[in-house]
Amino acid sequence: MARRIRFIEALREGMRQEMERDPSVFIMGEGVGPHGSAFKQTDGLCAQFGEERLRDTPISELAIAGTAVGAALMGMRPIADLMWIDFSMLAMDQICNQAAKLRYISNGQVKVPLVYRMSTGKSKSNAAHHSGSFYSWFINTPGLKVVLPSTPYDAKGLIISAIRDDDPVIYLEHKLLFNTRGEVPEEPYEIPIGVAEVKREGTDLTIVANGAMVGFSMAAAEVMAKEGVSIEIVDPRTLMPYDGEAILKSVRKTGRLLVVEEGFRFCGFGSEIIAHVVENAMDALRVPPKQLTTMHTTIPFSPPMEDYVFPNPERVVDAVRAMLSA
Amino acid sequence: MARRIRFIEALREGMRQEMERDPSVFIMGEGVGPHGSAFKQTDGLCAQFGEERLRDTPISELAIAGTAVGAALMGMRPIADLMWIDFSMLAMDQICNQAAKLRYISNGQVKVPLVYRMSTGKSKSNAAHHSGSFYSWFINTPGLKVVLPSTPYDAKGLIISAIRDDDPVIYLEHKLLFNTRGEVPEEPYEIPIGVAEVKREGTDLTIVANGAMVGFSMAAAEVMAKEGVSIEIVDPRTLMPYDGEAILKSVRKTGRLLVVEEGFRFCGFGSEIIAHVVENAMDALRVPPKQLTTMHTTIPFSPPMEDYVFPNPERVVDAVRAMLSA
Amino acid sequence: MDKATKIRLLNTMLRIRKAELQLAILYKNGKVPCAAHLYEGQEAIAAGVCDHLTHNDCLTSTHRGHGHCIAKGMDMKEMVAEVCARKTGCCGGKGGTMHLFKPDIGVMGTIGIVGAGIPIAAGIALAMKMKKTDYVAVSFFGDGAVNNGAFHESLNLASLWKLPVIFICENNHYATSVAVWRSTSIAKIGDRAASYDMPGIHVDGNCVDLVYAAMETAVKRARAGEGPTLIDCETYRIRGHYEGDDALYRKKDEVLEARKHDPIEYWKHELITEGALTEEEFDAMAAQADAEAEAAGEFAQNSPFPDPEEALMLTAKC
Amino acid sequence: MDKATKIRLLNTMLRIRKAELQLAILYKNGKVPCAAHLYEGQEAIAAGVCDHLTHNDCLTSTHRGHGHCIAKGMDMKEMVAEVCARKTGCCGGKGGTMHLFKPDIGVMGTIGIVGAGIPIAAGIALAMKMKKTDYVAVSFFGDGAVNNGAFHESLNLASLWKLPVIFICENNHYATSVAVWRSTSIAKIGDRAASYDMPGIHVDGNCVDLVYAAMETAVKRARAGEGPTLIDCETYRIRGHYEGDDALYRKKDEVLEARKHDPIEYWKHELITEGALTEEEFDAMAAQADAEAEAAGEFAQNSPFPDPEEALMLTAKC
Ligand SMILES: Cc1ncc(C[n+]2csc(CCOP(=O)(O)OP(=O)(O)O)c2C)c(N)n1
Ligand SMILES: Cc1ncc(C[n+]2csc(CCOP(=O)(O)OP(=O)(O)O)c2C)c(N)n1
Ligand SMILES: [Mg+2]
Ligand SMILES: [Mg+2]
Repeated sequence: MARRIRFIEALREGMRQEMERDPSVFIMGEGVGPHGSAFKQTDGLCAQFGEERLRDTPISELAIAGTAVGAALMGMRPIADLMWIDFSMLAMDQICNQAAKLRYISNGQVKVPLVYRMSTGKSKSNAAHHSGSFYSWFINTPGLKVVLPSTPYDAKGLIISAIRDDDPVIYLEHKLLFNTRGEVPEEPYEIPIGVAEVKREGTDLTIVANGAMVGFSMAAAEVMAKEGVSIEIVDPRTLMPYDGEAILKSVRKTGRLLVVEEGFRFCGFGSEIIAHVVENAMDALRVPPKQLTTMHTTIPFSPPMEDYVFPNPERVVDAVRAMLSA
Repeated sequence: MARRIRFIEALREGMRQEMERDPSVFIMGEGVGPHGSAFKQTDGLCAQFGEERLRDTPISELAIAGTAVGAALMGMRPIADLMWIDFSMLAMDQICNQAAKLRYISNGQVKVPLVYRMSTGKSKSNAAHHSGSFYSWFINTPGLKVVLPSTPYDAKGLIISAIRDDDPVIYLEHKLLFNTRGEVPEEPYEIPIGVAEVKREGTDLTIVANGAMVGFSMAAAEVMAKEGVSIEIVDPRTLMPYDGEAILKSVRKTGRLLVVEEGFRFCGFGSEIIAHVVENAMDALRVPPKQLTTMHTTIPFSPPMEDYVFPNPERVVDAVRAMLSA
Repeated sequence: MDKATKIRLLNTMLRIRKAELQLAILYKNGKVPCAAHLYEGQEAIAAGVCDHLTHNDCLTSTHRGHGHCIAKGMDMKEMVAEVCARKTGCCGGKGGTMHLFKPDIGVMGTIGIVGAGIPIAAGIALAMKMKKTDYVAVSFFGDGAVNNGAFHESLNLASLWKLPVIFICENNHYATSVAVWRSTSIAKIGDRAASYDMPGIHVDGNCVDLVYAAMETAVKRARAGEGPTLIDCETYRIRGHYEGDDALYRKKDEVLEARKHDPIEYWKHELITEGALTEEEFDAMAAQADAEAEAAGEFAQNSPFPDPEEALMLTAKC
Repeated sequence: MDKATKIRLLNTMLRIRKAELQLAILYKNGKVPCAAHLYEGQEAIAAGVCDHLTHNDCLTSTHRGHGHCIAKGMDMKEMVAEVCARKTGCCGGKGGTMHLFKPDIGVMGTIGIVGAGIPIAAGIALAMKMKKTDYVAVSFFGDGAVNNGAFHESLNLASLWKLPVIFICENNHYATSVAVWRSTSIAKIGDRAASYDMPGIHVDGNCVDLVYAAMETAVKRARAGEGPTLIDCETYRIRGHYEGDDALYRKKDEVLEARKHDPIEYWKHELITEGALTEEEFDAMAAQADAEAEAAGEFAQNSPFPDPEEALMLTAKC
């Protein structure tokens, strides 16, 4: 009878097991130490590994990201917690100009095995500076890998793979998922970076969804199932490099594509997936592909407005209905 | 008989005329003063307007961008020169978290009328840290407008519109275009933000190209014309908000879409335009749309490798041929 | 300092205190949709600094900015309503607790990104200077911000350009769970002013008279075109980082000790001993501030929420 | 300092000088595909600093990093070939003049973004410390970098964590066209160390013996686990910012005056007066350095360019 734990516990267990296995793994960030991080992601780890390997830092995002690069160049495997993805804007140079590029520039003489962890997405009235989902910027940057788990199982497998990867990996943690529960094996395991998972099989329409949008889409699929509509849900899990084949395979089967994601629309992940599919399998599409994203606006604070601008299960249902009646 | 001047002279004239017209306009950045900027964009302006309005700054990109925000909140109209787009990574928080959002957050009580100028794209072996084209990040950010002129005429009209706009505008200057010549009226004029221009009329295939890619595409169109192929070239000029209607109109006429742009492919402008077209006019497409972008790699230094990874006229021709024989 | 000023400072502190306690209750009752960062115990800084400012002078502030807004003259109703996400809030519910604006009285924004308000304040001061006014800009920030690049770049630029800006560091000894000694390599933050050839003043931030005096010097300097000043105000964060933060990372006695140095108690005692105030007068002022805060809470709760569609106003259409 | 060291320092300076002059010629002859930032006149800093380092110690550097690489032990051929974009360069032509790497001798990168090497050096030092070695990291940067947030955040963190890193500021009085007094609010950059409770040493960067002595103290401190040091080396940028920069933004006499304080001439004169060197020996050393530089130029020009397809090696496939 398999164990069910919370997403945050699975993430923590993955980090703990890697730190036990490999002394070069350490964690740095604002409050990751005795306090156990903003969302308690590292709760208890400082007690086990000490402050040398759970390093509280000043509010110096650029130096946090850059120090991680330097340590990685020397064979350490830092995990730098940048808290909210929003704060990574202060560290973009070290993430996208340095970490992403040094292995290439040096002609492979160095590698940069590090993980940048960031919480992403909607929460409760986090407002304009704490609700970001702009991971498309990282997807756009050669040299970076980007993962976004949607289940506790994926959270553990992907953090372990990210830590073991020799390139910099952006590990995104969706705030709405921290307390969701699921089956998670006790032992360490990897989920290969770049491999999608079909979270639900179906025949009439393919939804490509990531992070918290997977759950929204599953809920929508339930609703549609009652109406006899069979939806397939593909969760890329890795956003870069994404599993283009798995997506094409599903679309070739269903003939319909809806992308549900929380980033903004313009130059976002939704547009990318749609472009990938039409460039490679346009003839498989029976109706024009669609995307459901967060509306193109700064995120408002007040709940009625905040709820209005983000995707939700009802909107997914509406989008599916519109495509089927097209 | 109309006057022909260089792109950089047109840009400079636009800034000069706005500074003459409006005392609230000023320019700040590294070396914009007596030296006249890295590419001589402000040559002579300091002599005319003085160091109070052409402010040399320290190498403090974050403070440059943030100081511009503060000045704009008070009704000034700063033009902040961030030199290479690559350096804007150090200023992302002020550009994308502050400048882009304050008007919205404040519920319209403040506006942020400023221009961030950045040089972009390939030059001669500028290598990994001076060859960026990641304007898709700005396109992805609600609250920002993004323009990229391809001719001296557009350079002058767009800088004037950008300065007069009440929202923050990212004004991109392609390094390969600075010395290109074209007809430019003496008097000030605006080019409306958000309006594309058909740079060449055609019937068989639509190329959406921006910046230096417009010239490459024009050259390719000449070659194809000799083979009896008629290519239409649409230059969005404004990348955000882009002129979706103009693009659809052209594609509905030609039935074929090729996007040629210098950013990277994943979550880039090419994917965005393709998604826009298939979501709104898939049935108009006779063959799958394609995009030609810079290859997904850190930019190498050595000319043979550098030339290999960027788009060029020959590649445009190859892409067009491939689509026509599809 | 004349008597009227002394009383006004006390009143400002009381009004901030009562507003924050009102928000604590509203939070408990689920009327505040997200964790709020309250200012209790730091009131002397907002009061002592803002008393020198007119509506033409501007400030930028932080995630812990309610007190600064009130001290600068924001209607308590508008502030509380915004924190409660109502249409009647100073930003119509778009901003929220970390994003308060009221430009016509010089509140140019409380900002959710640590340090981000500092260069913006420098830019405001640049505009004031270029427009040849004698207005000043003030940037409030915490001890956590002084290790961020924004602090360094802005102070250098402000000093270089002799901008009329005053940098107010509120060292309340914590940045979330991180004690200041864990994050800051220097004992006295004010000493960092020397790196910019700028005056640095260190004061007990719980003594409003000392804050007031330091600010007086700094404002005079700024208005005279002599440039910026860094004022390092030492205080203590009485509450958790945000409402709901158990703050187990620090000792109870540390907090109890700090509570003994309450800025309102200090000033009340000063004024009573020198005969500028009676217990009765104090109680009356406190009661009035209480009533104002209650009314603000009522106002907020009776205000409508914004319509969902308002979210798309002001957004560049594409 | 023993005689061997004195001679070695001179030789290192000469080799750097000759390599740079060789590159100036190659640039004129169109063999360097982009503007290069040459190090002429600052050789004493690279020589005096790196003489204290072994291959286990690491450095990060800047767009003006050729000299640092040579001083750290990089083969001149590999450096010149990289700047000339050849397959035989230290980065196979991928990096170029602003991106030189040779990790096995501790060259962890010259970096094109001003200031970006500073936190990376701090991170290298963190790894050295966590691995319980007594190795040190060195970060070279210019006066232009000291007003960037990366400088501030990194020095604070390095001091806080007592990291074995030495920060070498080369104040050559210009950042592109911007004179240091136009960009930096403090006269002596070394004084900024005080903001981080860190020793700051100011030396004449054109006197290799003084740089050497300052570095000796700093390295000892770092290896002993006592933490970082900031060494402020005052020098002058003899050439334009890059080859081809007419540098009209400064007075001719200023440059002529600076040329009088040539670091090689200074050291040569010192050694000759104290009898550690003869004119003949100097000329022989200079000739040998010349020959090495010529050979490096030959090697580069006779080396093949990389194949275009090599551009896609090492790139995550999608
Ligand atoms: C750039 C950035 N990094 C991290 C955070 C998360 N955060 C919010 S408040 C805070 C602590 C701020 O401490 P301090 O500046 O001392 O202000 P205080 O909370 O003590 O008033 C942190 C780390 C943020 N908002 N912005
Ligand atoms: C972050 C950043 N901003 C601007 C530039 C453009 N730039 C290249 S070198 C340079 C001047 C650097 O001056 P300094 O640090 O003193 O070094 P020096 O050239 O004098 O050796 C500038 C502004 C850059 N490369 N990186
Ligand atoms: Mg604090
Ligand atoms: Mg310099």
